[in-house]
Amino acid sequence: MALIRDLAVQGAQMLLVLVLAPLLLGFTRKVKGRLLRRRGPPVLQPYRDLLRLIRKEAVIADNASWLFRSGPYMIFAATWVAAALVPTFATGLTFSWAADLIAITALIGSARFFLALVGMDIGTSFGGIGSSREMMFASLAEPAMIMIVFTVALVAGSTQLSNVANYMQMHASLRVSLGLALVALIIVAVAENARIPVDNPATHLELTMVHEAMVLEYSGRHLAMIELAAAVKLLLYVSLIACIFCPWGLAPADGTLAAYATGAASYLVKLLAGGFLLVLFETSIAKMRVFRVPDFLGIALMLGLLGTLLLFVSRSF
Amino acid sequence: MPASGDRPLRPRVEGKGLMPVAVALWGVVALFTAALLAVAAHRARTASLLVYLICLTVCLTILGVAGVQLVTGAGAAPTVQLPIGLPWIGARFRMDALSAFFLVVTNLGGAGASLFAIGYGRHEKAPGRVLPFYPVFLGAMNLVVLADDAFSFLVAWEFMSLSSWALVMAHHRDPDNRSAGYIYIVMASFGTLTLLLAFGLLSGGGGDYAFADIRTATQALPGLVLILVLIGTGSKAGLVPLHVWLPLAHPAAPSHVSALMSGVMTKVAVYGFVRIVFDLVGSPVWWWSILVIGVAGITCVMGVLSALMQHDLKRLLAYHTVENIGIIFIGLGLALAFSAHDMRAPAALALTAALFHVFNHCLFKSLLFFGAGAVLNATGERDMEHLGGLIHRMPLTAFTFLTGCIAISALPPLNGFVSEWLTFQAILLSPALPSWGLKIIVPAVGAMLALSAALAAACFVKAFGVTFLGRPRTPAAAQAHEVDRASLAAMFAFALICLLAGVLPGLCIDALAPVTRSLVGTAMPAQTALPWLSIVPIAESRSSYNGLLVFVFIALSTLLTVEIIHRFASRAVRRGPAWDCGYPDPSPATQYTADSFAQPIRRVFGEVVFRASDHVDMPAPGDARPARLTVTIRDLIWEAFYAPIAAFVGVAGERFNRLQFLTIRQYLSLVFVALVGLLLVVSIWP
Amino acid sequence: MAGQYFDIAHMLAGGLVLLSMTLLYQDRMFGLLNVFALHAVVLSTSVAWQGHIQGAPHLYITALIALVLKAIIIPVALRRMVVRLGIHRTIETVVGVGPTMLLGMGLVALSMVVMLRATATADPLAREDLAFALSVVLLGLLMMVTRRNAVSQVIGFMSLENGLILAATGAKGMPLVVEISVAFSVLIAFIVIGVFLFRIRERFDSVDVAALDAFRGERR
Amino acid sequence: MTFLDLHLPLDALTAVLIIPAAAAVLLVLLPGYWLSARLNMLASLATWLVSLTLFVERPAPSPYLFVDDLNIVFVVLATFVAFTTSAFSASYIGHELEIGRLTPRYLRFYHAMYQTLMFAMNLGLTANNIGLMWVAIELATLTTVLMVGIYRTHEALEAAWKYFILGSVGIALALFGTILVYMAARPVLGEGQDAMVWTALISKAGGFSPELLNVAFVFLMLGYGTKVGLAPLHAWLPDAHAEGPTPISAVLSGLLLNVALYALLRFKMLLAANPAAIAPGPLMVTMGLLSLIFAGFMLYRRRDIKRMFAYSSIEHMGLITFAFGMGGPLANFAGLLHMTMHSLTKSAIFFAVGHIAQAKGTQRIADIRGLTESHPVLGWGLVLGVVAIAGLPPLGIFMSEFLIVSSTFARAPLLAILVVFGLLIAFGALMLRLNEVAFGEPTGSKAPVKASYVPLFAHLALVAAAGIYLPGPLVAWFQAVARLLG
Repeated sequence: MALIRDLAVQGAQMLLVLVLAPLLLGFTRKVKGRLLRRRGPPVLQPYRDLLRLIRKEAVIADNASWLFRSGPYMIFAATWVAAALVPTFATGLTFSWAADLIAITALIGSARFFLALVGMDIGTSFGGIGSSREMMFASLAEPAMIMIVFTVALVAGSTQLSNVANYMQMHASLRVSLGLALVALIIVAVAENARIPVDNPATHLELTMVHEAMVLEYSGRHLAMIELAAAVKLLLYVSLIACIFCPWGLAPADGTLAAYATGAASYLVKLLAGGFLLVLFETSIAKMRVFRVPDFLGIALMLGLLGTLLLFVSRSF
Repeated sequence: MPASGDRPLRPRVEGKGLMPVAVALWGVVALFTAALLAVAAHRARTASLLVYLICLTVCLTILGVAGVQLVTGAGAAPTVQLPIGLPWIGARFRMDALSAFFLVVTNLGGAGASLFAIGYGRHEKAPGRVLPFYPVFLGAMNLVVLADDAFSFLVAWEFMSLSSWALVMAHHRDPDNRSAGYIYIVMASFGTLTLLLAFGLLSGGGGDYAFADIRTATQALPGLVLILVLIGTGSKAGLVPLHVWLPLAHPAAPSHVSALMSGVMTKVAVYGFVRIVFDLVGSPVWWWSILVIGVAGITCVMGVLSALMQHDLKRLLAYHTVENIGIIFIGLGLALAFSAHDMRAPAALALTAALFHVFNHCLFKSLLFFGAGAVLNATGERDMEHLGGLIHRMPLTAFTFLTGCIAISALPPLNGFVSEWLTFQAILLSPALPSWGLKIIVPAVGAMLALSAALAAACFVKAFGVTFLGRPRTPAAAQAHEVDRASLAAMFAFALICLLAGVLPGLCIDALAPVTRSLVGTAMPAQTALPWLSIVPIAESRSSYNGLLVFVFIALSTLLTVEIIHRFASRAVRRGPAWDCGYPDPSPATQYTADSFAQPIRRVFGEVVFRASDHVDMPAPGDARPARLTVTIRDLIWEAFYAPIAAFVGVAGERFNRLQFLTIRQYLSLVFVALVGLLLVVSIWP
Repeated sequence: MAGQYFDIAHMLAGGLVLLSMTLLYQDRMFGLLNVFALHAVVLSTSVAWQGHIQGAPHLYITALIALVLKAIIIPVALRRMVVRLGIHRTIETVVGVGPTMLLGMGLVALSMVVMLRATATADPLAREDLAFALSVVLLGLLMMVTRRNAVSQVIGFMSLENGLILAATGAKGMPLVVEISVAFSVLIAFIVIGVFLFRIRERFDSVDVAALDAFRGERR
Repeated sequence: MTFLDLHLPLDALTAVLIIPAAAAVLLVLLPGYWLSARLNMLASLATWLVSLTLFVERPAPSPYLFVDDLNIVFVVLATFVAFTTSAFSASYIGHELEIGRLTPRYLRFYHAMYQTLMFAMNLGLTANNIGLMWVAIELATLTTVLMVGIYRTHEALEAAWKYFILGSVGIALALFGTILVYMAARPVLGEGQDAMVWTALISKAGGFSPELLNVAFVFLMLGYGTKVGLAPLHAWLPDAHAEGPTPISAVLSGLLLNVALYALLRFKMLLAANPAAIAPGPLMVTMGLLSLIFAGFMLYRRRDIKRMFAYSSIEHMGLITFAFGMGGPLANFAGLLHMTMHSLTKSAIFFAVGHIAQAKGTQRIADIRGLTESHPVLGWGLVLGVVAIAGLPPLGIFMSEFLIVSSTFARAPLLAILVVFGLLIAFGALMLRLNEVAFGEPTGSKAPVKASYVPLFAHLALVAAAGIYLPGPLVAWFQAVARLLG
């Protein structure tokens, strides 16, 4: 009985991230539009786009390989699973111990790996640009992420997100290392989701684009899958930050229905807040040249490493 | 020196539990016989098939025996003493848990390589230079792992180098191969001599070279021993800066041999390190670990960065061997640190991580070299810049190669990730270490490890993307063909094992338990007992990972999505020309090449590490000649360590050489001076 | 009586050393040959004397060999050769005569120190004898090293060997002295023949003027 | 002991000397290449077989000749290598005759000299009288000088001349040392015969005047060291090896150096038996190390293949001297083993090199390429030989080097590191040249050469076997000798 309920909660979580992801995207676009004195697209626009894309027939290049066709699904699946493992409204989900924070990072890595591969499949120069730049960013963002994980894990004494969240709820305190980790994590999140200032999701100006360059050849349902994966990834990072740094309202393991409800509500609030802050950040800053990005990510890496070092030296940081 | 009389040196066959080691030794004998057979009949058409079949069967046999030995874990492994080798010691062989594990690794790799070679070897141009040495190489590696006294160990060790050197020289008409072979054999014997010195210290000049005696003896200067062993084994395993021979020699050999050298021989070197440092020396000191971890971290990053700069597929793989050796030694170093402070459980975790990575790396590196061999076989090209689009012509190879790439990039749900994850867990336990040096260096090395993992992913996107994806860059690539069944069988087998080891890591970890127990006194908690086959290094509250579940999750959700979309939305597909932002270019030359792919990373890291510089030669407007981009990369390690030595030897040789051209009178004056000098000494002697 | 024996033997040995120094000093070919003949004569007398005092008749044979071969045949042969081959009559030295003499002094001193220290226990006759013999040997070697002409080097070697004979005969009751001296005579005969055969005019270093610089142990 | 009684009226020891002497006389008289070559082989074989019987029955020491544990090893080794070399020389010299490099007259001389050399060496090895030993070694020197010069080319004559002069000086110094030893022994053993008889000397060595022994050893070290080829007294060795007929190079490296070394060892034992004397060890260690490292560097610039391997002989002689200098049962054992292995391997290498030079018509390394392709058997034979001489397992030299280095490192780490350094230097050079000579595009003639592979591979087989398995009796023997050497 308990197992069934756990599975139900887990399923709910998976569905939730799937459903909320486009919403978050739409929300950010809307807010951005507003901030730019535009009306902006309707909040539900992403859903419409996805549905339209899914229904269309897929046009793929003559020399596309099986990898090109199966890639989007794998990318989406990896991202989705990763997102499903991050506690959104409740901790101690059934499968939360199936993969810890490091594994989640690695899952995102797998998704990126395939994305970069499919970018090179057709053999166009744009795909190459996109992939190589994406991997260059990743080669800095991933270690930064790992360092952040170290910091958090050393503070919370665990790499399990549920336990981390619980720990944070129990003894919430202002720590230098955590502050560093937060800043680093935000930088990584911005980079990973190809947001300004690292990349511009809204442009197709060849020289600047990274993410878009990789998916240039996609259309129809494949494109939909990739777009959805991107949305889920954004959601993942927001909820990751939320669950580590403001875990309040998270329902405990085998909590009551009310607890779950409050958890969901608080999660929604956090999501919107996170989205708003993100957009605010984006609109207040200009995109940087590609070869400034390494420095930008290097900061994150350094911050993460610093945090870890501090904790190695003394637990009290 | 004990007189040879006092110990009877006839083969000891009494005592139970001897079966495994006896079988292994007979296997080695069979291999050597196969070598003789190859010498006799290497011209015969079926010789290649026959030899490789023998190797395959022998490897499988030893693999089975060692596997059983490892799992059923017979406690005190008896020693077989043969009346050969050093007279008053005899050649001693023993199969304890550690040896059993490394035998499993060795013969797994050996079996795979032999299977691959059954097909691949058919295309060998000079079988007479490969067939006799291949079985010898296998046998020597087995002997190293089995040896139970210093002499047999070193004989087997150097014999392994010798036979592999012969294999590197197989295609000796290529001057690059010759110089590679030269550097290799010199480095190898340098390593052997340092090990020899180490054993000289361990055995204490009395001639007690048996491992049993060494264990009981009290060692002088264990620190020096560690340094010597680190140099000796590191030069074979490829620790920076002793790695220079590796990326030259491994690619030079035939691909199945490259697989053995990268996948197995480096592991035998790791075995040497573990055997001596953990087993023979015992009682480590904390600063050893600093040394090991530091070197290992640098090795990681250097290896992967150098790999990124390559466009020769096999050399790229060889550099990745360097990187993975670094990862393994990080684990070993952590294990040293923990056991130096008597933290048993973490030590067991770190050691398990290292050994598990040994196993994994053997798997996917062999797999990747098989793939490279298949490509080489199908296209005659090793240079990625001349390849591309192979996924269409050789889909099966592409699939297995992709699996290998995912595994080596440490991405879930494959096995490479698990061992790196365990290493990370070990690092997370190290704040408890009291010594300050470690407090500083361990997190830094953790960052290096993470960095190299990410860079490895980038590197293999490049490797797979440029080689297999895109459009063929040369006719050779365009007319490639899928390889034969045997090769494919080998590749698929290893890909499958990679997956299994990735989703069922618990089994492997439990299999390693006896090894860690014998070396650091304890083992990781039994994993197979846990629900859902997940693995838990220390406690579930700290961290856990379940490869199976992740795999199932991903598989299910992929299938689910595909199913839903294809059912409820469209499944229509239309083929058309590539879009490419509106102006597609028919020439495949416009694709991203390996070098251009690495360019961003080269700009980020290359300036520092390689003094890399891109120089663009842009013709003036109206000038018809093409613009040229030249990339220069310098190997600072070679310039720093090896060039001076070479220069010194050259100069010294020149100086000394003048003595060849003296006149008799001058030679006489040498004698005269020597005489007078000695007489002076005698006259002033107290 | 014994003292007298001692004095004479001592004097002869000392004379040998003195003659070796003179050999070093000589810079004319014929003078060199003459001095060497004298050297041989003195040696043979000393050997004979030793035979007398030791009551060892076989030493007379050695003395005879020394006299005939080294005092007569070889000098004559060498003189012939010098004339025949038109060898320079002057001896070119590596180090000037003066420094060579100084070096020789040093060597004599060294051999004295070494031997007298070493043979503290042996009887005085043997001590002195050995010391002188060693200095003769060293001076001979010095001569081989510092002279460029083949002939003078041959002579250097022979004087060295004289020193050996001196030592051998001085060693009271030493067996095989005759055999050894014979063996050495053979050796010397070889050298002289070699010099003659290979037309070694100026130097030991090459068996033929033509091959002087063509070959120094290895083709360049 | 029946064998001898049946066939030879005299005891084995004298037979070992008589056979070569008689054969030499016979060979002088005997015309015709074919017959004399066969006779040469036969005599050598007989000598070897007889020497083997010395293991079984050992004649009592006479004042002139004797056999003990030490020199029997040398004798058997010498006679064996002499036999195989004579077999090799049969085919080698035949080829020289065909291409007219040697005339039948010289051949007669050559074979006679060969046996004389054998006689001289056996005499030197079995002499119980240090004076006799000296005479024998001088005789050996003279004969080899004559054989080195046998080709009558400028280079050959010059090499012979160089060898002759340096050798004579060395011999002179050795004689002086011998006289000094006599002087030292006389007060104890009385005048005359006894004071030069080895067995008497060693038994009473304790009573000799140590200072005199020290001076004597200086002279002996330099004198016989010249023959051993220790730097800086080595100058004659490379040229003599390079310019003489290859069988003589093999004999020089395989035997003559050992004989000189044997003399050195004898006197080392003498000093070791006298507690008050300066230990001879340091001197031998120094000169050994010097030769090792010096020869290692000299190997790099060699252009003549035979000269290169001559330098490698210097290197190994240095290593052996070092081992004996270190002393102690383990190091002495290693030294003996190394000496044996080096004799076998080096002569095998010279067998191969001789045929290679004949096949390619040159000794210049630069003109020899890709042997494993053009002449597979010779090529791989050479590879095997070089691999053995470079000290790679599973061949015998690895074992001795293992023992030398490991036993030294425990006692004197710095020395061991120097040894390792020298070994590495030499290894690098040998492998570098091997790379060029044995591999790559073959150059020169590919015509097969009429070669006798048996001696070559017999030696290599022995070396390989020894690397894997040393028979118990041999080990016991070596250990006994090692204890003897102290």
